[in-house]
Amino acid sequence: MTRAQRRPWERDACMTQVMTHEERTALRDSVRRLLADRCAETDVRRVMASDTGHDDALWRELAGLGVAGMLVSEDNGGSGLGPVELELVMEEFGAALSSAPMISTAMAAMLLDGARAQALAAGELIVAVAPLGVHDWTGQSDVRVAGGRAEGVARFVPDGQIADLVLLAGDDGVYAVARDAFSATSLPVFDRTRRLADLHIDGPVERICDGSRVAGALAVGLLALAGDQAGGARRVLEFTVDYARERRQFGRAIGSFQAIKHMAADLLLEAESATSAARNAAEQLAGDAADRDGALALAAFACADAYVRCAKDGVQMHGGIAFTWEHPAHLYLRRARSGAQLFGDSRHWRERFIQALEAQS
Amino acid sequence: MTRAQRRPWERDACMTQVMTHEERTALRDSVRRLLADRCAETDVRRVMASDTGHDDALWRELAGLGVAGMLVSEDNGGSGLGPVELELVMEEFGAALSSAPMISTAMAAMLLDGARAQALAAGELIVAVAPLGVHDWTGQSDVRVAGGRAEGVARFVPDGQIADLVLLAGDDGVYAVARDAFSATSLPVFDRTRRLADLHIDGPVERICDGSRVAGALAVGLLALAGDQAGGARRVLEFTVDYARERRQFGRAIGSFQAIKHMAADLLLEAESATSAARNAAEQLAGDAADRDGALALAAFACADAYVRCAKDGVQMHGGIAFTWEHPAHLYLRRARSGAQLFGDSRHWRERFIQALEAQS
Amino acid sequence: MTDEELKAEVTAWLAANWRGAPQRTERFGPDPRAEWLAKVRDAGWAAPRWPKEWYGRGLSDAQARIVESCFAEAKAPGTGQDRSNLWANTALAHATETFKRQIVPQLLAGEVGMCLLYSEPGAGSDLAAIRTRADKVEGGWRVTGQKVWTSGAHIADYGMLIARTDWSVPKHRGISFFFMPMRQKGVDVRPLRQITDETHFNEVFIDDAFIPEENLLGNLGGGWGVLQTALAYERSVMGDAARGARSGAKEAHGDAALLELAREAGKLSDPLVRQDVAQVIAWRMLNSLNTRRAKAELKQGTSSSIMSLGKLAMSRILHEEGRVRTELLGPESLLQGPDHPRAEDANFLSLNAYFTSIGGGTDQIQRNIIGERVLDLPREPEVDRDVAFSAVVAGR
Amino acid sequence: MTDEELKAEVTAWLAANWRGAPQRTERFGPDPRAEWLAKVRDAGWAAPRWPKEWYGRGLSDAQARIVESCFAEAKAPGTGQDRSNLWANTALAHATETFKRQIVPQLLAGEVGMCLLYSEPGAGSDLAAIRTRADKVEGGWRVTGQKVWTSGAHIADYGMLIARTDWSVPKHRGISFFFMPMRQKGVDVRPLRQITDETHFNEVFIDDAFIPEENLLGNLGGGWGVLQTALAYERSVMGDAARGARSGAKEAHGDAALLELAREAGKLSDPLVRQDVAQVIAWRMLNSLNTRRAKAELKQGTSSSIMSLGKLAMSRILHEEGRVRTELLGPESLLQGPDHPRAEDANFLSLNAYFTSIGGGTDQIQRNIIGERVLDLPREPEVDRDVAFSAVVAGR
Repeated sequence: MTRAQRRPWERDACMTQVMTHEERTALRDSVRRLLADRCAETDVRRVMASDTGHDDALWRELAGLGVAGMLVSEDNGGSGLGPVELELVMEEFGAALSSAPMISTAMAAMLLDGARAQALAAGELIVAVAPLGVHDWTGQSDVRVAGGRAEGVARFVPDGQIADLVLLAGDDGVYAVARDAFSATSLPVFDRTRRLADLHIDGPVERICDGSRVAGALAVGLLALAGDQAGGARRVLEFTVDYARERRQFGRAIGSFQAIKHMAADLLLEAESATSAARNAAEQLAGDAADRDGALALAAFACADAYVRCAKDGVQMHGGIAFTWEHPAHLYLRRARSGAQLFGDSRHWRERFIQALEAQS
Repeated sequence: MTRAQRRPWERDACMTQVMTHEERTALRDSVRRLLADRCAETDVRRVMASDTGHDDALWRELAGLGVAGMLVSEDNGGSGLGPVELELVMEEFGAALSSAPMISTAMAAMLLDGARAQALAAGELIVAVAPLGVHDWTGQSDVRVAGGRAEGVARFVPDGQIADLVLLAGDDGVYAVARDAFSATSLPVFDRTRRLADLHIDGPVERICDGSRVAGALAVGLLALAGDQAGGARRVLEFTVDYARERRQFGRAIGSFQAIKHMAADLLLEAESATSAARNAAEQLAGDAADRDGALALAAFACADAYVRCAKDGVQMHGGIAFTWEHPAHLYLRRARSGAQLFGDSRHWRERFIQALEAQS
Repeated sequence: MTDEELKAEVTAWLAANWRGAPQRTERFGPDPRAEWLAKVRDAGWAAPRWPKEWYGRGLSDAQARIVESCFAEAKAPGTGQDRSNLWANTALAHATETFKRQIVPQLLAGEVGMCLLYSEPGAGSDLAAIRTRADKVEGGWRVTGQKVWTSGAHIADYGMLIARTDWSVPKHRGISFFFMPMRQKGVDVRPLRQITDETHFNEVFIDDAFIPEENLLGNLGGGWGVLQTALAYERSVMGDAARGARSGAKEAHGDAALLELAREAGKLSDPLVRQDVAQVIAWRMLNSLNTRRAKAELKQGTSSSIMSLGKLAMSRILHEEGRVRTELLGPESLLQGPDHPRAEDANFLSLNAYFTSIGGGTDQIQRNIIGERVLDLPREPEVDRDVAFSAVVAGR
Repeated sequence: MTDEELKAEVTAWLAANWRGAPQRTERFGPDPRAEWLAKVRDAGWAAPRWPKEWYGRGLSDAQARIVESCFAEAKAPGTGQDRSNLWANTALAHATETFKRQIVPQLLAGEVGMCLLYSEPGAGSDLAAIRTRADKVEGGWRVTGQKVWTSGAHIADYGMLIARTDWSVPKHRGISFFFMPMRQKGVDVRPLRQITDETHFNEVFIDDAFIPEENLLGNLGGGWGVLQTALAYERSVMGDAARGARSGAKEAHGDAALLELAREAGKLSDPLVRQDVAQVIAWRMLNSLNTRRAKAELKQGTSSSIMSLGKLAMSRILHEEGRVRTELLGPESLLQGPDHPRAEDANFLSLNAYFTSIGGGTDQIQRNIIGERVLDLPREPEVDRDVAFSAVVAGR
């Protein structure tokens, strides 16, 4: 996004007033309570087993808390919040393995206005975003837009299988594709908490804004993912440490053995660093800071790597019990692995990070 | 070296007869005893502090055991042995931090014949080898040979500071440079047990053989270095484990703590793998096997990496005592670090290794 | 009998009898080749090193190897069970006379399915902490408890069981070893779903099951010792059975496969990929070289510390290969299932690597063992070493 | 007094008195600025939070910070020692009245050199296992033992010493804390050469040295507690003083430096180098972000577990940066000395990284602390916890 381009949370007058620490904590707590109640492990497994991978009733309730419309301006029925609040909420989503279409929704909020933004904020309209051209992180999408029509396949689109509307986001503009102009092939994904679809597009499209907004939408998507990863990393470490405190072998809690204790200490460094990176990226994005690109890139790979390591070592620290399907550790490992590919892998983001450093030096 | 080119240990009739296991063990033991006696830590430090970094008396004695002439044919007054014996002896040199010019001598043995080979085997002639052109691992040498003269600088040449003769080893031929045609600048090296010199060459040279022998000489140099590293890695692990058995903190030997015990177990895997790699490379080289290049490349990076890791973690496992100059741990770390650069770093050799795999598949 | 005479006899016997047999596809459960195996047993070829009394021929190891090579040449199965049959070896060494007479011939002919009832939910790394109890009753024992990580329990006739028969002594000393009949009320076998979505293992719930008197192996309370010999057999039999990929050639994760995948993915010219692929392949090769050297050193009579490193090495190789395969596939690795075999392989490998890094002793336990038994580092203080197991349990 | 009045007074005092002073170049030893510092002390600015009785002015923290900012503006040293002077704080808190009267003014004026006599060859990670003994004699104590890793011992007048005064109780309970006079027969200071070839530290051999009665701090046998407060002061004063390179700007190992080295070495276009450089810089940034977040959370009153991670993080950063710098330089890294500053930096950093990963508690000890104090994992069984130290020594 160009520096001049103002984001929703800046456009709105009241948005210059940032939420207080207490308000943010209250928002986080209300999301946490709802997820504890409605997105417990059994719910996660139920949604994993479902066709759509989506819990619409819960999504409507989250919308009721203002979460779906978080980045939508209050004029359009949203909560008019910003990246800092988004990141905080995503930590909760990640910790709970929520499959709510929050990343897609946050990205869409950066691209939609008017009635569609309103429906988005109400949780009534599910919108998937397919980045094209230079933004296509999959390297495998081939949608061509010309003469008011689009044709081709957009690959690995999050929440594509439940989308009512698809936004094709390219450098030359953003195009809306209505439900009758695409068909979605739900992909057999390794991480069943994060559904992806190939979208076969063939039909008329509507140009809704120019391409200058796309980078901002992608930045928000990346930030949301980073928050999810930081939250997931901390949660998997938390229940692993809990287990290490309780589980006894050789007459002692296994957490009293240095092999386990030291792994836990190393993972704490990873999980806390990821959290710092994600929150810093949110602040930089909110503040439109000069090193925003670097901060986002840093969050992208630091959070992905930290989550994978915490989830991996978490399984190892549990031992046999975590090798069973019924134990939740592998759900986090699957989610960590899927997040580490989504929107580009860590190597890609390390490269982008050093590019940002070079640009500054 | 081309496949057809026979090495000394093949050229000689008696060489088809490989040393027995017992003979090899006896050779190793005699070298080990001599080094224990004459290359103890105090000797190492004395030689480190000396100008030349060379213990000529000890070198003559090693020559007396047949070590200097190991790869020189019996016709030329050598012991007519092969890579397997060289590697075994180098493990002892590495373990003892010997600064004897054995790598240079082994390389030179692959290039010299006649009276010079005889003097080499007797320990009377110290020969340094400077690889040029495609073989120049430093990327910084610029010696030009033309019209029976050579001019330029050969950089980072092992044992150059004590050399009586320098061999310029390029693809187009090997040239001998006599003492009056070069001057050596002894380099201020980080690892004082392995001296290097820049050789400023300006004078007549003598062509002694064509370039086809050079690869063989380099292979032998690489193998010798790998043996040195494997021996060093095992030795540093050995005295670290000894210390961990004796040193008590918190009322227990520190080796009873998993933090130390598990590091030691991991290092054992590294050190033993390095030993397997070096010995395998020796066998492949002796047997002129098809995957000789791959085996050498594997030994090059496996031994370098293992040694660095064992020496590094060895310091950590000792704690404060190894942060002192008077403790030998850092001497091994310095040696490990210098070996990891000599003849190309691990990244270079991993690349060569995968090239060898590609050539086979 | 000379070697030549022996060879002639085996060859003639095979020529007269071997007409092929059905393949064995399941590692556990009754053997479909039972008819043939019974014939091999009755002819004395099943366990040629054993005495005649026990279906053998009392042959030396060298001569037994001749028998084995004749069978191998004819591609006929069934011999060499004196080296390879875990169950029969354990029974012969430790079972009561009565039970041995009954079970050994059945085991040699593969007529009974077997399983291992060792690990428990509360006794994994610390196997001696088992709490399955066997209480003495008239004519035998009554058993109650729970076992996990059991392969083939659903098709087994007997399970080799460790259970606690004395709670008043330290943990290693109150354990006994049994052949427990599996087909009885009181033994409930449930499949255990792994993180790879496979079910190779079972949980076994034991509720007041009965074991006859004669099914005790070794002495009462001496089960830990019997277990050690059984585990040693198992290690030497199973070897390194770490599996790689699920689809296609399961053992094909050698050097070529990863290189080939990189080439297929169009990434073999990428310098980072080249380094990663080279390193994984290097570790595999180093592990093979270590194994080869260990065997050579054992032959030369020098003790070898290298043998114990294989499992730890393999653990790193598998985890790292999973990582590199994932990196090679990029977004494709997000998928699974039969339509995406490369992704299936990468994901399966990444998860199944824990089979090696956790199963049969975690990497952490393995490092303890290497540190203590190979490097002779002192053991940790053991808080439950000399304490009656009932007190350890109470202290939880 | 209002803030404005205070500010006016300090400013006026500085205007009247401050004419500059010699720079301090040595961290230890008598302070060349002593004359100025005595003036500051006598004016009551040295420790403005302290009571007037102790050279202070009894100011609130907020007002004391005003004094500090006035001094900072004038670039005048000497104030804020109630926060920064380890020695004076320790003495004020724990010394006897007699000794306090003598030493505190001297410490505030930097008139005496100080050093720390804590670690011993046999007591590193396990500091409470010290064996330096202090035996009661007429009028004081006689001390014998050996201390290591002492900075500035050769120019010190006193050492803060822990020594064992009671061998019949467990290790933590028999230790006492002293200000030991260094300039006496019986105290032999020898430089300790580090692996970096520097000599920042000393070994101190103590043979029947004398400590007067009044130099005991805290209670007899209560030295471990005094030590803990002294260590806490030290941590808050020293902050994270991990040094980077030797030549040139010592603290310049920020983000730009490594990137610049890669560019200088002509390797900034190498994709592997880019990944390595990016990762090291990322770890540095993450560590800064962690510290910033920890401070912010502490202000918000939520407890922060992040603070304790800095040393462990820095250890990895330094070791890894040493590796990457070495890789960037290639053969050049084989060299050292003033003619090869880049190699000198890479090699120094690689070795000096142990200053952080070993010094002040090894990474291993640090992980124990994080595991136990932050993650609340249970402690290991401690074999020497409740044993008289003499018995621990005998049990070696």
